[in-house]
Amino acid sequence: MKRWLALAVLIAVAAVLPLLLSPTGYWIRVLTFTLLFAAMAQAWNLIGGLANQTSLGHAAFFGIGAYTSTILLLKFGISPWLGMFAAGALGGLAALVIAIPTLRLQGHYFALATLAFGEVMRVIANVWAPLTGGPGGLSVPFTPPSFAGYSFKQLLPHAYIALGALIIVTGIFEVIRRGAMGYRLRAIRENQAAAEVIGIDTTKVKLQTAVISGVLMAMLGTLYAQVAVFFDPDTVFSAAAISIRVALIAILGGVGTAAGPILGALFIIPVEELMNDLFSAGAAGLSQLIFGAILIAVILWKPRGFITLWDALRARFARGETR
Amino acid sequence: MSKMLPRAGLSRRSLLAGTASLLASPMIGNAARAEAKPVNIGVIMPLSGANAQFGINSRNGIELVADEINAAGGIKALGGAKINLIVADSTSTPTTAGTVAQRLISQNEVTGILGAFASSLTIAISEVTERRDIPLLTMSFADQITGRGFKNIFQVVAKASALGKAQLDYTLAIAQAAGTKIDKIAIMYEDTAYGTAQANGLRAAAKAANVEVAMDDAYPLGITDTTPLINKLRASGAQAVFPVSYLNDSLLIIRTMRQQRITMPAIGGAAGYVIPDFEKGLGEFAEGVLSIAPANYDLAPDLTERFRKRFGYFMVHEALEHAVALDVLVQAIEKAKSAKAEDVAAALRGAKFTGGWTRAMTGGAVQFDSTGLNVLSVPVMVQWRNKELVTVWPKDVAKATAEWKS
Amino acid sequence: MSFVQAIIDGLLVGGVYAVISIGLTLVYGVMGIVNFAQAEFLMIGMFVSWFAWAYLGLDPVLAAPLSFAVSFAIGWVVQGQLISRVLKAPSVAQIFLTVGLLIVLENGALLTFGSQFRSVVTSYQTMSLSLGALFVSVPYLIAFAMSLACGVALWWFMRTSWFGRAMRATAQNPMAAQLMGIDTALMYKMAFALGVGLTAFGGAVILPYVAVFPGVGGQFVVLMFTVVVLGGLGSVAGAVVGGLAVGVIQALSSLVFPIQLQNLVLFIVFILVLAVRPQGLVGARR
Amino acid sequence: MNAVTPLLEIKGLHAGYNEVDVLHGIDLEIRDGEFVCIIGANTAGKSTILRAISRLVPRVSGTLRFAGADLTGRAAHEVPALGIAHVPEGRHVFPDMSVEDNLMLGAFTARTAGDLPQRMQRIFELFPRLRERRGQLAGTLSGGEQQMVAVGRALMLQPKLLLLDEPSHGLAPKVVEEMHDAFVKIHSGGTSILLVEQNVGLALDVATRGYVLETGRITLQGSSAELGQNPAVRAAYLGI
Amino acid sequence: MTILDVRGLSKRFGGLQALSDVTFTVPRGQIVGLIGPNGAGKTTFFSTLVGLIRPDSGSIKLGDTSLVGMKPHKVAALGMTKTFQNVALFAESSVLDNVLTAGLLRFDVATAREQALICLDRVGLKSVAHKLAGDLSFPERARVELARALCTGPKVLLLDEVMAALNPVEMQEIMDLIRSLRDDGLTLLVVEHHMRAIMTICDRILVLNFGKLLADGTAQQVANDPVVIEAYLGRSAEAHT
Repeated sequence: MKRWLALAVLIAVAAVLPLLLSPTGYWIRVLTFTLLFAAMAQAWNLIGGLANQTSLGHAAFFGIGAYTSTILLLKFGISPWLGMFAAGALGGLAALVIAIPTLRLQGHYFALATLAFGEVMRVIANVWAPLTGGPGGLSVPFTPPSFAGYSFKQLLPHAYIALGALIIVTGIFEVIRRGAMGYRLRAIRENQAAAEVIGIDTTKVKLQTAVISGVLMAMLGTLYAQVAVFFDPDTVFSAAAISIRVALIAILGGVGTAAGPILGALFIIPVEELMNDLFSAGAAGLSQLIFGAILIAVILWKPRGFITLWDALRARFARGETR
Repeated sequence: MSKMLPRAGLSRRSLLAGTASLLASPMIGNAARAEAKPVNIGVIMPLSGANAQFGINSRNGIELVADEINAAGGIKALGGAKINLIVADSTSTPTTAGTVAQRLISQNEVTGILGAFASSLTIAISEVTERRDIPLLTMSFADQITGRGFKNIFQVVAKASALGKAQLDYTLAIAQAAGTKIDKIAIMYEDTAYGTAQANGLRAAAKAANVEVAMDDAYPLGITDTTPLINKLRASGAQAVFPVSYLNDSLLIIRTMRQQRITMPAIGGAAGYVIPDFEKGLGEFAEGVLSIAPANYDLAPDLTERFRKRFGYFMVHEALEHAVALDVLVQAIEKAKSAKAEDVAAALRGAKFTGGWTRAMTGGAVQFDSTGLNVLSVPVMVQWRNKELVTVWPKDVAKATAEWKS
Repeated sequence: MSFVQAIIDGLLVGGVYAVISIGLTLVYGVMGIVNFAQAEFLMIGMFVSWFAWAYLGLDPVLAAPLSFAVSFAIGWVVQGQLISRVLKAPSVAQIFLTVGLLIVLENGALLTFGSQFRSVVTSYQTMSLSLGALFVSVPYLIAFAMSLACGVALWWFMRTSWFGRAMRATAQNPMAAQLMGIDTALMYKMAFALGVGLTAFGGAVILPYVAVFPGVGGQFVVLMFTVVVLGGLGSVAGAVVGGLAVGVIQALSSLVFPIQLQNLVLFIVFILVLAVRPQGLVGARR
Repeated sequence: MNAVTPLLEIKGLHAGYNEVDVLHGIDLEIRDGEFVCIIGANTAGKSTILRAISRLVPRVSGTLRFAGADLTGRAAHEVPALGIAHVPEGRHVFPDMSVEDNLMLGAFTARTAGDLPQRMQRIFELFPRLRERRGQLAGTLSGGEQQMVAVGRALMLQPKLLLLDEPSHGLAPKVVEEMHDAFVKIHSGGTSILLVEQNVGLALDVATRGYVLETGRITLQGSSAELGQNPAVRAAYLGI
Repeated sequence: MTILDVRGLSKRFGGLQALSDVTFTVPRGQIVGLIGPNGAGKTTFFSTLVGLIRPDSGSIKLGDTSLVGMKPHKVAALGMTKTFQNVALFAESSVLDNVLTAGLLRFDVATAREQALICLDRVGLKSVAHKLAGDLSFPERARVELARALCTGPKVLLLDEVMAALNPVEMQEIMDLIRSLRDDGLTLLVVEHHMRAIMTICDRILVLNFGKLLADGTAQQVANDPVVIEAYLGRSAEAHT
């Protein structure tokens, strides 16, 4: 319950914060990306946390989402609001296609097969130039600002859309986690054979989760495209910048919990920015080096994520109460 | 390393300043200061990741010019204001490049931005600078950069398609001068924005010149074995090959060609073929290799030798072009007599700049058309001669006659 | 003819893929950790070899043992100070520790060595043997032979020495290995150091034809994972089979498809193999 | 009998894995040449005693001495060199190695001894089935054969003390009997044995002395005959 | 009335014939014991029945439905499930959640929770419903496993060594429970090493050896079968019977 209270406070802060930041400025951009990455990590958390399948290929769905809505906008003038649903449909389809051969893989094999799938999508986007613009990338056209057209002059609406997305994805995550599906996923995670003999269709449950995760990730790809405005295959299908980073955020925060991805994003994205700001002018590589060192330190310190910090605090607090 | 600390210090201070202004509203911005308030100029380059080398070269070129101007008394129209470079790492992710641009604009109130070598990074930055009316000067040569109707972007070199076209046309001319007629060529290029755009130019030029393209293959970036490419090249029967690639692939391609005893001329597409490491890697086998280049240091040795003196290697073209970009930006500030971004952008549009570093460009000056493209810039053909790059074409700027061995 | 040429080329490259990937599979096999930073040791090996060439005049092939030794020492420290602390942590924490290590090593190299590409000039860099219409590149052949020698040496070591036997025992059952009097912590250090050392060795032998720069690992990392997973994680024989298979698939695919699609073909084969044989071609238990 | 210094001396042993103690002050000793068993219910902590001796338990306190040497300060891999061989519950053979390699590894700390082939011959005499299967991968053997490998592997050390943890678990009654016959032979060859066994009837059959362990405490001890006659033991463990 | 009908069931793993032409039928409401030396194929047999392992040949019928090729969750939905020899609980979930999850086969979450509590009550573990399954003692865990299987609402229940590691008192409790389940109409197949327990509760005993069905009969018949004694029971059987 207290965790929910904290979440509510967090959301309230996030709701007010954008208003305090300069609407055309830097920090609101950082905030928007933080919220977006939190939502992406939350979408990943469905398959990575609840089903315990560490996907390292979520950029595939993300990129499909970014490309789908942008291509629809460029070629047919379809508003990204609608394009987002087309993106979700294609993302879900892609998740289904990749899930069929990979879902029976265990652990590292699954992780590496999905990593390869992300790369496959990147190569396809690179090669299929007539549709995707190839390696040159796509620019989202600068249309007159309108809500229906999903075009804004300032970043403020984007920040709120990202916040809304985070709340929705987190809500979906919680509903699944607490419902029958959540029970089934936990059962599969802890003992697949036992789950099967007590009547859980493990393939179906994992497939459903993978598809939901893929749909959400693709829809978030649309939102990202609208904020970033320009992207190329290397950006949205990037293993390092999307797939691995999204997993990292969820894991650093605390995998399988609703608050984990949010904590992770609130840490990773601003720290990356801060490192770049403070050190990148100094010596090439220094900021990244420090970021990597911080990453190592955090993992050595809290291998199960920041959420354990919260749990420890709460435990101490609870003990204090009973005394 | 000795330079690292003060610069990092500056940046940290600027962060604090930015945060302070964030909290205390923009009131502080125009507070009366000494006349010589420094002019902030953003430099966004890939300082880490795959393109780091080129980002660092570019930064070196920019720093050279900035230090020279500051040493010569700063910007005169602004009472000798010093140039204050705000250098930031774009990494190799366009979104990060955009965020960095946003930061420099919001927190450092930059007058203009220079960057960011790779076209994808430059495009991402331009999406930010365009919306905030900040001039962005670049040497990235993707066609899209000035092809989108943006008002605040300025491309100091010819476009990639023009580069590709020149790569072919100059070659035909050089061969013809040597008495060879070329009617069958091979194109191989890395499948990046740079590679594909330049290959498009090559292809179009070949079609226009009625030259058969016997091989036309893209290959994945970061390829570690070019044998399949060279096998295919050997089978193609081409008279000359046009590889468009970065250094590692360039070395692989040339070495594998030599292993298979293929002697046809290779005419590189800039990038990997026009940096000192190309010669260092190949030694004697680099001798005589031709390449197209957007500019070359031997056109203004008096200027570019300062770079060699300070950094120990010849002034590579990205350093040179970024140096020119800074010089042009400063000239525009002088002209506008203002460090306000809008004023400077207005002074850049459609204007012609001469003197200073612009002499190092073909055409001896820089003039932007309405799209922001430098219309005076013409690519040059360079050839490796005794560890140096020598301009061999077009004839009016050539420092030596091209050697052609077919 | 081009088919035979492609097979030859594929095998030559594949042999090198095998040796750089054996290290990855060894680390996984002994301690169950997928080391995302493995390819960075390839980079370290290449740098060591480059400096040996530039300042000592050593041919990269002769400098390979030096690359091995330096990486071995770094690996020893990394295992003892970092990896050993997460051996019991969730596997995702292990993965991301090595991701952190990757970032640190790559950017550490950027800070220390700078960003430029460095390449060696060897007397044989443009030499080749010709067999009729077939060409066999000398640098590739040397790299292949060195890799082969290294692989055989490792195999011999693992099969016949007490140390190798102890290491295999640790891989199969660390608790029982301790009961035999085997210092498993030492074996872990040894395996990690040996694993990254081998990869560095592979880096040195390819230096005559691949230039080194801080990001060079990135060009090999996905390839190494493909090799290892295709062969079967943890299986040394699998890495050899996987390496050769990847080399040959790449070479053959370029006969049929555009070279641009080389990796696409490779990854699709990879995913299909996993779909049919989830344990890889030479499946290890686990 | 020289009873002054026992071969193994345990006093006030506490041990546990997480925050909870499994053992709450165990006193136990084995004199040279004895065959001692520990019996008790499954969760009483019997295995933990053996694992504490072999230093596999993360947290121990109390006295733990073997042939005059203090065990508590040592790492697990240093224990075999002192002459203690441990056959763990569940056998834990090295599945991807041949029977021969498994046996050789048993003598890892004695690898410089020149008589390893002779030692192996002795194992083959004890378990002739292993001679037939010497080249086979241990993981492909039946449960009983794997148990033979596990015991044979431990004997390769020529230990002073052999720790046997539930050697009958999961084996068919007939194989269990063969196994226990082998233990009697090993013991008569001069090796001291500490046996942990759930099959109380068989344990008291082969051992000369026994301890009864209940929830981490020794509640009874005595000769096997005494324990076998004890009404509490008979009711609780023999089902009589 | 026959509820389970198995004919000619065979399964080979590489060089090992795990099951070889196993044929038998079970009428509704019987407790059938399954014994045999380790490696005889008992666990493989159970796994094959519930669909975890696909047989090479043979037929399995539950009532009138053929099960071969069916996934375990379908088999469970049709009314046959098993427990695991080494206890395969969801260790990081509560005891209640373990059992509740099984109830989801037939009910929504709320109803499944009620059902789970009933099942836990039946095995006498209602008091530990909110403990983590992984924190229980081994005998308790075996009972949770039993409750979980019960909560799927089975017609046929396969118990794989649920009495391992129990003391005689605990064993008696489980035996009573098994009998009461049989009295409720359940059919049970029981793999067990404890001869005494098997002989006491089973209406009938099957003996497996190297994948073959060696004997099929009452406790008395099996115990006196010389083939069985030779292959499996050995001296101790003589001593105990």
